[in-house]
Amino acid sequence: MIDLLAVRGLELHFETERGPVQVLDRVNLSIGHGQVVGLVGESGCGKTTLARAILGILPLSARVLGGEILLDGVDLLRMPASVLDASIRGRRITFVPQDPFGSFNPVFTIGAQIMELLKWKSAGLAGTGDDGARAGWMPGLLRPYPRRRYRADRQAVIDLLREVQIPDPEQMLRKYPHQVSGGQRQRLMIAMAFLPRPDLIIADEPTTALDVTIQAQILLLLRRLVKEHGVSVLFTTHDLGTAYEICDKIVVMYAGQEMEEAPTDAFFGKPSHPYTRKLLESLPNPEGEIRDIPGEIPGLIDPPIGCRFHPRCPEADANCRRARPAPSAVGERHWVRCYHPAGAAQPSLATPTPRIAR
Amino acid sequence: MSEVGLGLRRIYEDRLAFAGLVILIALVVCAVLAPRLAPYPDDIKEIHPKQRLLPPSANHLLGTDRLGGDILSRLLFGARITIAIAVIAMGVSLAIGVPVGLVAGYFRGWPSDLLMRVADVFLAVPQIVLAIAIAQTLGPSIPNVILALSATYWPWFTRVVYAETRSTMNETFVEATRGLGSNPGRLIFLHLLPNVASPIIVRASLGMGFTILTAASLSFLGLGAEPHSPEWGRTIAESRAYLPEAWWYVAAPGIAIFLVVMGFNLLGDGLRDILDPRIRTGRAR
Amino acid sequence: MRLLLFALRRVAWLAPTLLGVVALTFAISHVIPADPAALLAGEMASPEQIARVRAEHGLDQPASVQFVRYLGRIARGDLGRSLYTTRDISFDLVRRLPATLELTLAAMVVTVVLGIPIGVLSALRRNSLLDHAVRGATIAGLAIAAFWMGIMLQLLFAMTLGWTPLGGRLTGFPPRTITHLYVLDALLTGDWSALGSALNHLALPALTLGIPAMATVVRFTRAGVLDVINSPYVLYQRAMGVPASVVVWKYVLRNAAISTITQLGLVFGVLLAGSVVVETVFDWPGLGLWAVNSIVMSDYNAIMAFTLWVAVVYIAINFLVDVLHLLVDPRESAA
Amino acid sequence: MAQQQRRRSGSYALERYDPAVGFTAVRFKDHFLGWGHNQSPIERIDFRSVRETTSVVLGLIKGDFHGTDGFLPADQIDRLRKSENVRIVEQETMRIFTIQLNNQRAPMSDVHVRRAISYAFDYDGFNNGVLKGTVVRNPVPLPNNMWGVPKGVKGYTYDIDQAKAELAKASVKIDRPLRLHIVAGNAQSEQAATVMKAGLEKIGITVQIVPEPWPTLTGRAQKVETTPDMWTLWVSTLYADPNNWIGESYNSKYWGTWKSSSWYKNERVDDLLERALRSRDQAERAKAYEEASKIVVDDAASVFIYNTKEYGPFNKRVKGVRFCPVGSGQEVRWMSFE
Repeated sequence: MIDLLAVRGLELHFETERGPVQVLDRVNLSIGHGQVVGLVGESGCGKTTLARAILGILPLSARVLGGEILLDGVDLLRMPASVLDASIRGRRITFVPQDPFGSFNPVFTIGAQIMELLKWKSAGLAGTGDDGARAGWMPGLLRPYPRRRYRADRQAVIDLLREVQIPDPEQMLRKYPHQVSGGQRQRLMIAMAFLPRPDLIIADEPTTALDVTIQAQILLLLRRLVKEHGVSVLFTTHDLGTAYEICDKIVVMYAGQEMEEAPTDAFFGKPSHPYTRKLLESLPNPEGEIRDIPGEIPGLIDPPIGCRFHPRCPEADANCRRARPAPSAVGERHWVRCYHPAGAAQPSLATPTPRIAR
Repeated sequence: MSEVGLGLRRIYEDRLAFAGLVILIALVVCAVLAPRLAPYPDDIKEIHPKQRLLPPSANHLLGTDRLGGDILSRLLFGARITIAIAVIAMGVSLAIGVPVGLVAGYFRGWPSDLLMRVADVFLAVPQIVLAIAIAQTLGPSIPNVILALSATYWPWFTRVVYAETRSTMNETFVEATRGLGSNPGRLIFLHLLPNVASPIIVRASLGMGFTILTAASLSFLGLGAEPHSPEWGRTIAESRAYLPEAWWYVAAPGIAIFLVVMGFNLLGDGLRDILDPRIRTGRAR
Repeated sequence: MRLLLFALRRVAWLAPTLLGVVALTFAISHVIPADPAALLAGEMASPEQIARVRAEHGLDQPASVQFVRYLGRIARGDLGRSLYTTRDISFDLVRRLPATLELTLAAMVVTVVLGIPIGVLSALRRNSLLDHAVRGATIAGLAIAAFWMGIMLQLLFAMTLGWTPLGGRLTGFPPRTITHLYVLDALLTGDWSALGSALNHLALPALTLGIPAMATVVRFTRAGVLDVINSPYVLYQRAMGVPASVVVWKYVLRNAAISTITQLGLVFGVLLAGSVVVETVFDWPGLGLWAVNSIVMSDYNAIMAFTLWVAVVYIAINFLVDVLHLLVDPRESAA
Repeated sequence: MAQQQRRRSGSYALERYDPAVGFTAVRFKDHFLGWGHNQSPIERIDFRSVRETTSVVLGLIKGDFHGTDGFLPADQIDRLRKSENVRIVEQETMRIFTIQLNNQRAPMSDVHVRRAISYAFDYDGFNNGVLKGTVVRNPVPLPNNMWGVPKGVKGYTYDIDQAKAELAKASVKIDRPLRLHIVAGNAQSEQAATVMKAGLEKIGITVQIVPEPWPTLTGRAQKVETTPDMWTLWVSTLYADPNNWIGESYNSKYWGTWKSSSWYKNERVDDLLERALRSRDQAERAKAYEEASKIVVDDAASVFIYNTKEYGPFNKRVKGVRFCPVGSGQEVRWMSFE
């Protein structure tokens, strides 16, 4: 069966006065049905941009130079915005933002905002050819919210809020965002992501803005919901530990190139790309010593030719400096883009210590 | 000085700001060279009753006024008055406003609060109204207008400097220098002043334009220049009785004011974007 | 209740400023001039007369005593007598107030009704031709001398086209007065000819007064809207595919409105100051014109009263804006 | 300023008044003179006080106003002449314009200085240039069209050389700028002052122009020490007798009134004016005034500039306009619409 989502050779630049910033370099990515994919990498490696590209909410300066983003084999990049709004965004693909503080509009109650969303996106609309977005400009605003559906949706909301362990949902709906803690807000955000019953949820560093104890709860919650609702998730994070806890598959990105793609166990078990290995070494290990990756992330205005990691790579040779290696299989569903993969299985390095039982 | 060079370069890159700068340079040139540039330099005093209210022509590019004076010549001399007013008024406001702001920002406690409250009081009255009151009490004349404008504009500087100083004070290096036990004066002049410089420059540039408008208004209301002075606002006031026929009489000085104020505003906005990215302007995006 | 507390706190904060303003006008009228008595008595006065005036107004007392008296008078709403008309100043003030009120309100309407939509549009279509045009216009609008623009408008619409009168508030006598705002009165009494005349007279002055203020409003609205557009919650709405129309008209505007409201106080200040000049240009029988005539007649008491009045109104308006802000922005209530 | 209120309305009764607007008067049916003379008298008059002259003129041209008072700037009268709605009734009145000199204060105390000043004013430029001949040169302390005006007195002309010559003869030094006070906001006195200033600076006398409200000026004139060096003054008709002008202005017994603000003192003139005032014999009075006038002019007591022409701009439909020199206005009793 084909993947739910497949990104093929996506090349994307940001226009700036100082020239184009080459944020994504022919990136591949695939997400299977019901699969939770972790997109891992240091900040600025392009994972957030990739996530946004899938949602089609790139900044004005972004230029897509090539590649495709296929949802069930249909290229989203060639879909008119109105159709995306009507039938993809908030319907089949939903979003959990990085910043639960800023992502609520401060001047409306939470209830108002959730209901506004459901007015356009509630599961009740699924199948019915109805879509608010295509109905022009002002009409969209004046469009009524059918009473019947409203009541149904409101009930659904309250149920789901219970499900995400929000005490006294009715009360919560009457509150303003600033009256709610960060953890609560993120729970709400997650709830809003599930309400339209999407196929794919894009969670862009959903936990980084929260403090550690909350993070654990949110992750737990997220994982449970994912299992129950059987949705696919693209989960971007710079924290391997987090990825380890909830992902079925992990993709590592570096400087706008994906380096390695592997099932979580294989990823931690036998990391094959030098960068991945460095990354894992940099994790706090039982001996408690921290090894840093020598060198620094290249600027993306004139990135290194070939494999962008080569300036920092101990294995690097002429090939690496000439052309980017093609993906090569090093195991079951385990791909790596490197001329010198550490193919031979070797004792696993530090696996992050789980904060929640897997 | 390379920093100045850099600043100029940035101004040059910002087209609007550059336009502003050009206008202002032109203004200064006009003012300084007025006696040479003016086709009829004597028309500041001279009157020609027989050739009054002549429309623009080759002899009088901007026509003549109610006493036969060549309007172009008089505008050029008017530029001197305008510059004098703006520069002196701003200078005095700076001289008062900046030290007060620095002191109020540096020292904590009730004296500082008091100073700022005084500034607030001045800001509670629209400048032109307060200026009218003061100028009228002192008696109408250009020096008094300058005095009134200075007396009403300094709080703006105090405000800016105060805010900047306070924020700078919280930055570590000030703490450090303090730790080294350097005396307040040194600290203020070596560390604070350089930091508050750019907002002051911006404020001053915008203030110039604003002051010129206010000064012109005062003259228009009969508080500034004496009769037959080539001051621009005054000229507009005199021209009204001869409308609509003598349209050039009112148009010329108005456009002059517009251009100059425009120049200062453009430059000010540009400087704001260049020197102080923290302040967002409409133009910035 | 919370609102009330907030209001009280604000008043407590404003009281000293008010006091300060009174002190300021006192300083101008009693301390700056070499001999205030001579000013009051007028140029023609004989030494005896001046002496009498000095005694009457207690100008021979130490400044502190004078100030206390001055304060008392003002508290009692006694602004003194006009040196020119010898009428009670507060009487003139009240009689002239409605005209200025009508003009200022009209200008406010112009400012807001035009300024905000333009600002929003220019922000939504940023870097479009429209946006550049608008930005140019706002910079220009802030650089034009109001009195000159007024005269130019007269030149075009009144003298050349003859569409509007040159000045004044009305031809003929006002409609039966209820509010003393002619437009309103005319509406209430259904006096259509008066209404037409009033509006016709109001058009140019309101425009002249409104345009510079409009420039300010456009700028702030534009900046505000841009802030909102680039905010994470709008990003979120887009990510969730909420129709653009809804995002713009419901979310963006509501939020931008808040930043605009905070500017209204500032705008009102601009309008108040402007009314002095504009009323002179359009011969509008309001407080501004009254103040200017007082200048021509060097009527110090009147000018001081005017200054004081403007300051008080200005402060009051800013206070109201704060309260309004509290009402529209839920975040305030947290603070 | 168009002060329609100035018109007498004894034969009309005030109906409504609002300082900001003006007033309305209705015909007073039982006026003691009756209305037999006027078949279709004007029943109702709206007087509007309009500050901006330009508005008045525009109103007349558009036909909103049917008349206004006579004192309009020359250029406005030109505009009215062009309009088909308006007819301008023109006649020389008895309102003379002078620049008063404080004869008691140096340097104006020196007759040569006063003459120099009188030579330094561009009469032709002002009367026929600035005022476009809407006034007539009036070289004597009496309106040209009053009796008692000496025959063939040319007075002073604009002549810088003469002025310099006179100044050379002066015994006092002029070591300070002379203060020329004018009526604040009055365009004509501003321009007159400017003309005077321009002339005087040609002969090396600097002038400072000081605008002041009218009441302040008249107040100043009450004492010699507060009276300005020079100031612009119109003397109009309170009563149609030479004493209204030359008498009250140059007979030192009137010192302290603003008309006599030149503080002129000349025994001979005092004597002549007294006699003229007491005498019943018209011929003798005339002779006295003529001689006094000659002396005053010779002493250059003031700078005598012009006598006003009256311009009553009226809507063409208004008939029967007549002037009344006293208080210079038009008598509405005679008017009617055609």
